[in-house]
Amino acid sequence: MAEVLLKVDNLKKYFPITGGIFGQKIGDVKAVDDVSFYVNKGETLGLVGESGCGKSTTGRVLMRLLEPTAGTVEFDGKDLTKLKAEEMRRMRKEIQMVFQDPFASLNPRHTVEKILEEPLIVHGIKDKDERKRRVKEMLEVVGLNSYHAKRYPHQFSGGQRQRIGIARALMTKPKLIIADEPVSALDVSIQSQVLNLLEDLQKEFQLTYIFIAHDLGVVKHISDRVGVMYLGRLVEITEAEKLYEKPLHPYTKALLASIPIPDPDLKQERELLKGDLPSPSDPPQGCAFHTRCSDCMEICKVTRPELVEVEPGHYAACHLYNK
Amino acid sequence: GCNSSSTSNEGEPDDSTDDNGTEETATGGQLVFGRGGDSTSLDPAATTEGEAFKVTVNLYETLINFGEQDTEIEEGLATEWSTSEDGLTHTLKLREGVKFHDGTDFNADAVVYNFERWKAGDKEQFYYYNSQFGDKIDSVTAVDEYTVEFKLNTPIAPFYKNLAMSPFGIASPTAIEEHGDNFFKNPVGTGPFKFKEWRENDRITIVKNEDYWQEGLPKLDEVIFRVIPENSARLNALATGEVDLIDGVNFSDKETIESNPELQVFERPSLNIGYLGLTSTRKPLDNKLVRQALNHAVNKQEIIDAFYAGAAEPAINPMPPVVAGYNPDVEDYEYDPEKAKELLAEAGYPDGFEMELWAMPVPRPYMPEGQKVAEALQKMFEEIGVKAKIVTYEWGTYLEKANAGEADTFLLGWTGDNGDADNFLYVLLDEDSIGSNNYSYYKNDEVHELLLKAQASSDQAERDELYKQAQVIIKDDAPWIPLVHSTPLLAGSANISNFLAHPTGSDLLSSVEIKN
Amino acid sequence: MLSYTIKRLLSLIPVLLGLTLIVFFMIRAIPGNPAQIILGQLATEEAVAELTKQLGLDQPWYTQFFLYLSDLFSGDLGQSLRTKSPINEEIWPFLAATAELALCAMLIAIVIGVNAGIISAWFQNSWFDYVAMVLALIGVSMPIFWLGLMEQWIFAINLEWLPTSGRENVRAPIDAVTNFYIIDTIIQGRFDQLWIVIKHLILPSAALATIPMAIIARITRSTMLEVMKSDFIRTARAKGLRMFWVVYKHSLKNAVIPILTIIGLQTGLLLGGAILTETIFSWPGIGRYIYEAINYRDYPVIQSGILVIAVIFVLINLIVDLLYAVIDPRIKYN
Amino acid sequence: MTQAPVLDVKELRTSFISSDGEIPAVDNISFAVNKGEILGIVGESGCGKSVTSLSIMKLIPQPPGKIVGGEILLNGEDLVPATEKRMRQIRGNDIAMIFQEPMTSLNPLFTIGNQLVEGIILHKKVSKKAAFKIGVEMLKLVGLPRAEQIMKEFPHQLSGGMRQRVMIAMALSCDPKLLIADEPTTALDVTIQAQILSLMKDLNKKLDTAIIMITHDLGVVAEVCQRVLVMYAGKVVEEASVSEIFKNPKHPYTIGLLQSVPDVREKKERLYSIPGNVPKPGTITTGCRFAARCDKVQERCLTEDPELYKQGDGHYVRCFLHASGGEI
Amino acid sequence: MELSTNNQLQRPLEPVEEKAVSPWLEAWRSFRNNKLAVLGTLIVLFFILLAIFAPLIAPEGINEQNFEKRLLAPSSEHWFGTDDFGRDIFSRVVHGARISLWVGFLAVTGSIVVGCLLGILAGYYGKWVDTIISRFFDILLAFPSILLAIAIVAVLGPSLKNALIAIAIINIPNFGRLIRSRVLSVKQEEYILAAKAVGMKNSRILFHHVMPNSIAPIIVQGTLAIATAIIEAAALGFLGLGAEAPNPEWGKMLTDSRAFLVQAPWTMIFPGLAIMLTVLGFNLMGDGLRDALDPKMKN
Ligand SMILES: Nc1ncnc2c1ncn2[C@@H]1O[C@H](COP(=O)(O)OP(=O)(O)OP(=O)(O)O)[C@@H](O)[C@H]1O
Ligand SMILES: Nc1ncnc2c1ncn2[C@@H]1O[C@H](COP(=O)(O)OP(=O)(O)OP(=O)(O)O)[C@@H](O)[C@H]1O
Ligand SMILES: [Mg+2]
Ligand SMILES: [Mg+2]
Repeated sequence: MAEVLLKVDNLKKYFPITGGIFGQKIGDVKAVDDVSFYVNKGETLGLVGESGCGKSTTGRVLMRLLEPTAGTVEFDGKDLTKLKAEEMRRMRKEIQMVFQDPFASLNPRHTVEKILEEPLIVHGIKDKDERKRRVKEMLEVVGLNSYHAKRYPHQFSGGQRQRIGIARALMTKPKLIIADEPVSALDVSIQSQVLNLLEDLQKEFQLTYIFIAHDLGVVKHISDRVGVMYLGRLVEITEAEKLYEKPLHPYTKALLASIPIPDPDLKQERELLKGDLPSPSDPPQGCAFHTRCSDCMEICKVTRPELVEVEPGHYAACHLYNK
Repeated sequence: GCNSSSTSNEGEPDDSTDDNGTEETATGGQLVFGRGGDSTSLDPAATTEGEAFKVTVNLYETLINFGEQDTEIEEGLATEWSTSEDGLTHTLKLREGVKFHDGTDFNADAVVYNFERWKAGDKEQFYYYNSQFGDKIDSVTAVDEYTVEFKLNTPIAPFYKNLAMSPFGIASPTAIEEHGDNFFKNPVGTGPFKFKEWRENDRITIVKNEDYWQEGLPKLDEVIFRVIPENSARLNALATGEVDLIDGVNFSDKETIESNPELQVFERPSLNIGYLGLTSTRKPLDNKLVRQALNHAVNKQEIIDAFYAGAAEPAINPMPPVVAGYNPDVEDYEYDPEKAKELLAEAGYPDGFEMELWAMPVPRPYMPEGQKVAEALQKMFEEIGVKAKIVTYEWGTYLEKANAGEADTFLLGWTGDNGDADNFLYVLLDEDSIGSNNYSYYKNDEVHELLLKAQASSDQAERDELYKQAQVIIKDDAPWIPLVHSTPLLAGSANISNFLAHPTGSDLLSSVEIKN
Repeated sequence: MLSYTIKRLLSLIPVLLGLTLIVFFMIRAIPGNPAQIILGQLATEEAVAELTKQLGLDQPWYTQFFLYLSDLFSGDLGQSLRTKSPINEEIWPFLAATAELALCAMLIAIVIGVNAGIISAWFQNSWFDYVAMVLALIGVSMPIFWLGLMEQWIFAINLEWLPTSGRENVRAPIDAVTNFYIIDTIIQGRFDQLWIVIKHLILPSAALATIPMAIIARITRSTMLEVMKSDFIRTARAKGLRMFWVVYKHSLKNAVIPILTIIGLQTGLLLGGAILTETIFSWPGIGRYIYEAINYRDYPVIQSGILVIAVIFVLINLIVDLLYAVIDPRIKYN
Repeated sequence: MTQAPVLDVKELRTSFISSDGEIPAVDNISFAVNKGEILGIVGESGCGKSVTSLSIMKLIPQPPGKIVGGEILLNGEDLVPATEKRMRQIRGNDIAMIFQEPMTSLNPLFTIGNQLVEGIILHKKVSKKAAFKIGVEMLKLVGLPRAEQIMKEFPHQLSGGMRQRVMIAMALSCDPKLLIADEPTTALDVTIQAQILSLMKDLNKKLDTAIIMITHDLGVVAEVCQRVLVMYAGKVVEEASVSEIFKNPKHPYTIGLLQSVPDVREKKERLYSIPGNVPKPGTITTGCRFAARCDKVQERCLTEDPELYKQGDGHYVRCFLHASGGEI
Repeated sequence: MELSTNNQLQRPLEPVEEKAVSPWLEAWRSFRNNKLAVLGTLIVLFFILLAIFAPLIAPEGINEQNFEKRLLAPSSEHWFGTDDFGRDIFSRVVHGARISLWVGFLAVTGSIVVGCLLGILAGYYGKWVDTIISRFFDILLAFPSILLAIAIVAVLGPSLKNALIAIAIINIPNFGRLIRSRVLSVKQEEYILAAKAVGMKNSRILFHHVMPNSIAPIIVQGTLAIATAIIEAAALGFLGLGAEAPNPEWGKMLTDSRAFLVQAPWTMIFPGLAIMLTVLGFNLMGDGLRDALDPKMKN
């Protein structure tokens, strides 16, 4: 078996809801609620789910950009949640992030050179020429030119900016990259450029990815394994092929069925999900999905299903498989 | 605000009484008097403020009156008076048939009541009583219903002049008892006008006293004292007919007013002095030569022309010439910057020095534009190499700090209360007055002796001589630069007649007429 | 909503407390002993000491402060040192005078400012827009004391159309009931006087209105422009609605919150900031009342006067805040 | 399809005037929409899809925008010269529109009912009460539960999908002949998108309303449309029926586009990608606008502007490769 | 349908020679194209030049008293007439520019420094630091500013320096709040998150990301604040609480001449116009800067 790089256990992140006369806490948004998974070295784990289901929060908690409410994140054998602030800061060299919005994630007042140089400065590379050289190298790596270094973010198109964002993440030679919807803001033709780039880089630098997206096609294309989230919980996780061929969880099934297929002949009669995503501040009792599930049973309304290994390497959290 | 407690018998709302009043009398009419500040009290004995007396002089009467436009003594509520040989007993015969506004009788008991009330209070409560009479009055007794006798411990030279001062207006004992602490808002006297309404910082309304003892007076039905703080705004209000009479007219406006046929100017005879005090405890002003040098540096006529429109005369002595005891033989330091520089050099300041020049933040009758006079002085001092920094504080702080001797030089002035020389020289320059009105900390034993002697004497000729001597010494010591005796200006609409501005600043309006 | 109101009210307490404390200290930092000032220049030292004691000025500051606070809680603003009247009673006519002036000014400012802003936004880049915005810029740059003087010069002195100063014709004074003279004359049915009162109001309120009017016009224009770019306006237009309704119904309501904020802020500022206008037009308002009190070291008046204005200011902002919730259903206060 | 089209756009040109001069956002576009038809318009961001639809409604912000040429024939009536008054009669009545962002397309300060009824009263000239009834009907039609209640609610109380349904209800409330849907599902989640798309197809069948469906998702096109317009940099580069486009794309851009979408059905080793970026409008003035990114580029592509060449039944391509009408 | 790559005929995908355009340069370009803003800048420059070269332009100085020439109407000799000291009003107005600009600039600089310090503390540390500082701002803002200034001057004593201090104090909360909100909103930006993710220290984030992105609004607000500070200084001068004589402070010139409104209106018209023009200049410039610099208006 491949070596495990990251192991997440029972991770929780609750955001307090304040209110009342004294601004006291009156509830929680359970953005991430008891999520466990692992990522092998060199693989890509895709995370999909509807908007607001907690994908970004998971990504941020992993890096402790948000402090987890509970749970452990073991990276390379170290529990990140136990690290001191300074240790964690240094550890960030190993884990990097690519953001969704290429417009907001680059400081508009810095040149590309400065943006790319900063991680090096932060992690103690004092030699200026060395830094400059590495910036140039990295620009070439992500398909930009070294003459771009002096320009400012607003002089680039969305796709180019996303390349800069990726370059920044690569500057410190990390082991793990958490990509939070890196292509959702891009046009189709640009999206494929970036996806290809990510794949190339993975090969070149032996990177491990956690790839967050809501486009099932993209996730399938890039991921080795895929986890499906629903209302802060992981409902199913397995290898990409398996998931798309033989989804277990009713939510995954519905999700797959909802994708419009770019083939006019394939106008299948699909089963549509009823209703909307419930609010994460007030998730349904029992199985969070039971309100929209076509296979809902009595038990689903009461007991929350655990994520169990239904088939080898194929985990699902559903009472249908919980026998 | 202050509710009107109309003393009229009808319990009707004010406006209706008001309307009836205007319709009934043929003369009458309403006069709106615009002034710079509000009164703080309408109990004249309990205040020192000029703005208060402007109103109370029309509400109350004093036992003795000043002349129409001077400070000679005349009949008031007392018709006859006599003084004993030793000058220690004064007997006054009171006018009969006078009633207070509340209907009670004016008589000897009322006079005694008032004096006893004042005597019982301390200096803080009844300042003028304590400063003018204080412990010197031994007793006040009613000999009969209309005769009062004053017994003194020591003679008081200006006794009758003092009695004529506005603070000693006789108030109704009944009203005093009735209103207690609030008497100052509910004045009741015997004067030609009755109090009607007081809206703080806005206006005080007084109305004709129908039962006034002088036949045919007052002419007006109603007088409204209206507060318009800004001089120019006040003049504007006069020009547009919103008010009929204003005081505190800028000298610079004199010509404009005179050229307007609808307006007229009234001059208030001068009973004041405006001066630049030179604090003689502060370096280098402790040096007489320096003080004299500064005196030589000032061109008084230029200041008068520029800021008094000529309506003032240069001051030489610390008292106005109209006051008995004025020494006309004292010569002024002539305007001579060269001389001034010489003196400075002699004093050890050939290159001049730096000092503060304090300028009053508020207009006063003797110096309506303190800031500008200061600016002009600053320039004149600069000519002789003295760099003056103009400093100002709000009025309260200004007086307090100047009083504490913190000012190098300061602008200030004084308007006489009773037209007596003592009220200028002793009050302003005697060493006893350091800490009160002697702001320049001037101290000269010789002067002190002369002034005390004059105070104790009841022989006017002797007193005059003593004061003249004092003025010579003071001139040489130069504790001040006496600047001007101003003739404060008032202005009114051309419709006003019989208005006579009084030197003390409190104008009796009973014979004023207005054509509407 | 109720609980939000309560919450907001409670949250005002620290601000008001801090405010009281600052005023309290500042007043005491003003040089000069009030006892001395009250007694005048000639008072003896003992007398000053006596009065100092009487006024409680010899007590430690915290005792003084808590005494003052406890008085405030019982609704007692203290007593003027100068006039010895309770400030509660004394302050009202001044406050009312300023309030009448300020409200009048705000009315002018809002009616003209909001409409000018709307029309400028509606016809962006038209000549109206340019003229209105240049005027608004001049308006915000106007030293109002100068404007007031110029108004006086032109309209009162040269043209003699309007009175130069004051609130009323002192010859026929108004019987103060509410001290809002417009209201007073109306309830007393004296309509000839109403006209006089209005004439007195015109110049000062025009001067006072200038800056808020200009600011409101500018804010209205810019928020309207922003709102009119939004998707729901496109939706409204796609429905075929008349532009008038799109502007005055759909856009204006959405632009109202920033406009309201500015209106609240400006109204509050006018209350205290009217002092210059009050000086020029001899308006017996609260600004002058406090200003004069400063000259007299009338501690209680300064203290309570500033406090009253600040409280009103804070309350206006609270009302504005509560209005947000009325206008915008998204602001759920719970 | 011999019937007269509901909408016939001919050589429409819409430009934006900026400090750099006049930038044609939509450049000589011609197409027609038939009764009951769903026409798809696809293309990358900024290629002029929204400007086309707003031009039809004459809602281009003016200035800086301006329709500089062409005709927009609605049932034969040219809308380009039409007055604002006439346009108001048409908007919401003959042509209705729904937008991409259901979150911001409803006025947050008015109730759903208020906003829904507004248009009905305006165009159908009915009483408030009647309009309210129609409104409720419409909400039921688009599958919203508890319609009466929703009428009284505010937009923020509804989820994105519900709001988009409200928008559809609003658009259809006056029986328009044409509905323009500008990326109606882009902001929605897949599961909700599927609901909305199926709703739109149903309504199209039921009410026979012609729909212009603007999208950048080829899946959506395949799912709902009958005919497709592919736009690139303000121009139509290809027009064909849906099956033609997917089975037999001709323009290199269309081909590239189809290839670069990752497919859920099969995993490609490597995605195809079109090199370079979408040009900023106005930057390319000569030649084919796709030439810079095209791997079949020829000499003349850089200098001459290709026309739309007919390729058989309803299939047009703007590429010199197909100038002769043949296939490669 | 196969796609060949590497075609010789490629048009360059982007112009190589495109220069780096910093946001500042971009802002400057848009500022330059804003006519009103340029006009405002010219006005401000004009007054700055007046202030610098005042002794050359108006060699007569500020205090050449000549009582023979009192209150002369504007003429070729005295362009703006003379005041009641016979001083040339033109010279005084020109020299007055020094005072007004200096007061405006210094007061605003002072409030920026203090305001920024407090605002950064509040925004960056949050929690109780924020609560205390924000409350302090709230309290200061609850005072009507001019009254507060009057009270401060009453405490310190009336002088130009103290007026300047008072104006600086009343402006502190404006800047404090601006910076605090900038810090808070910048803190939310994704690029800050990115900086954190890179492992950046808080102090570095503050100085390299938060501050540079807050400068633009401070410049805008600062320019506009100079405008108000000039008016406030003039107002204090007008109330007699500002500049000492014989300083030709414009507001003081106005009060000094109030008495001559009817007689010699020029004594009031010119100083007033000078205030208005300067303030207008700063306002126009500030507006222009806002349009050019505020990122919200861009994109
Ligand atoms: N800082 C926060 N405070 C409170 N609630 C938050 C915060 N950040 C996220 N949430 C809530 O947590 C939930 C999960 O948010 P998250 O951003 O992780 O979702 P997501 O799956 O990334 O959605 P999207 O696809 O829209 O990016 C949402 O309901 C969101 O409202
Ligand atoms: N108000 C405007 N001012 C200037 N240019 C504009 C304006 N609106 C649109 N444009 C230009 O017109 C071009 C076409 O824009 P349009 O909104 O139609 O694109 P789109 O195809 O709808 O893109 P998207 O998929 O992002 O919605 C854009 O490149 C844009 O630069
Ligand atoms: Mg997310
Ligand atoms: Mg669009």
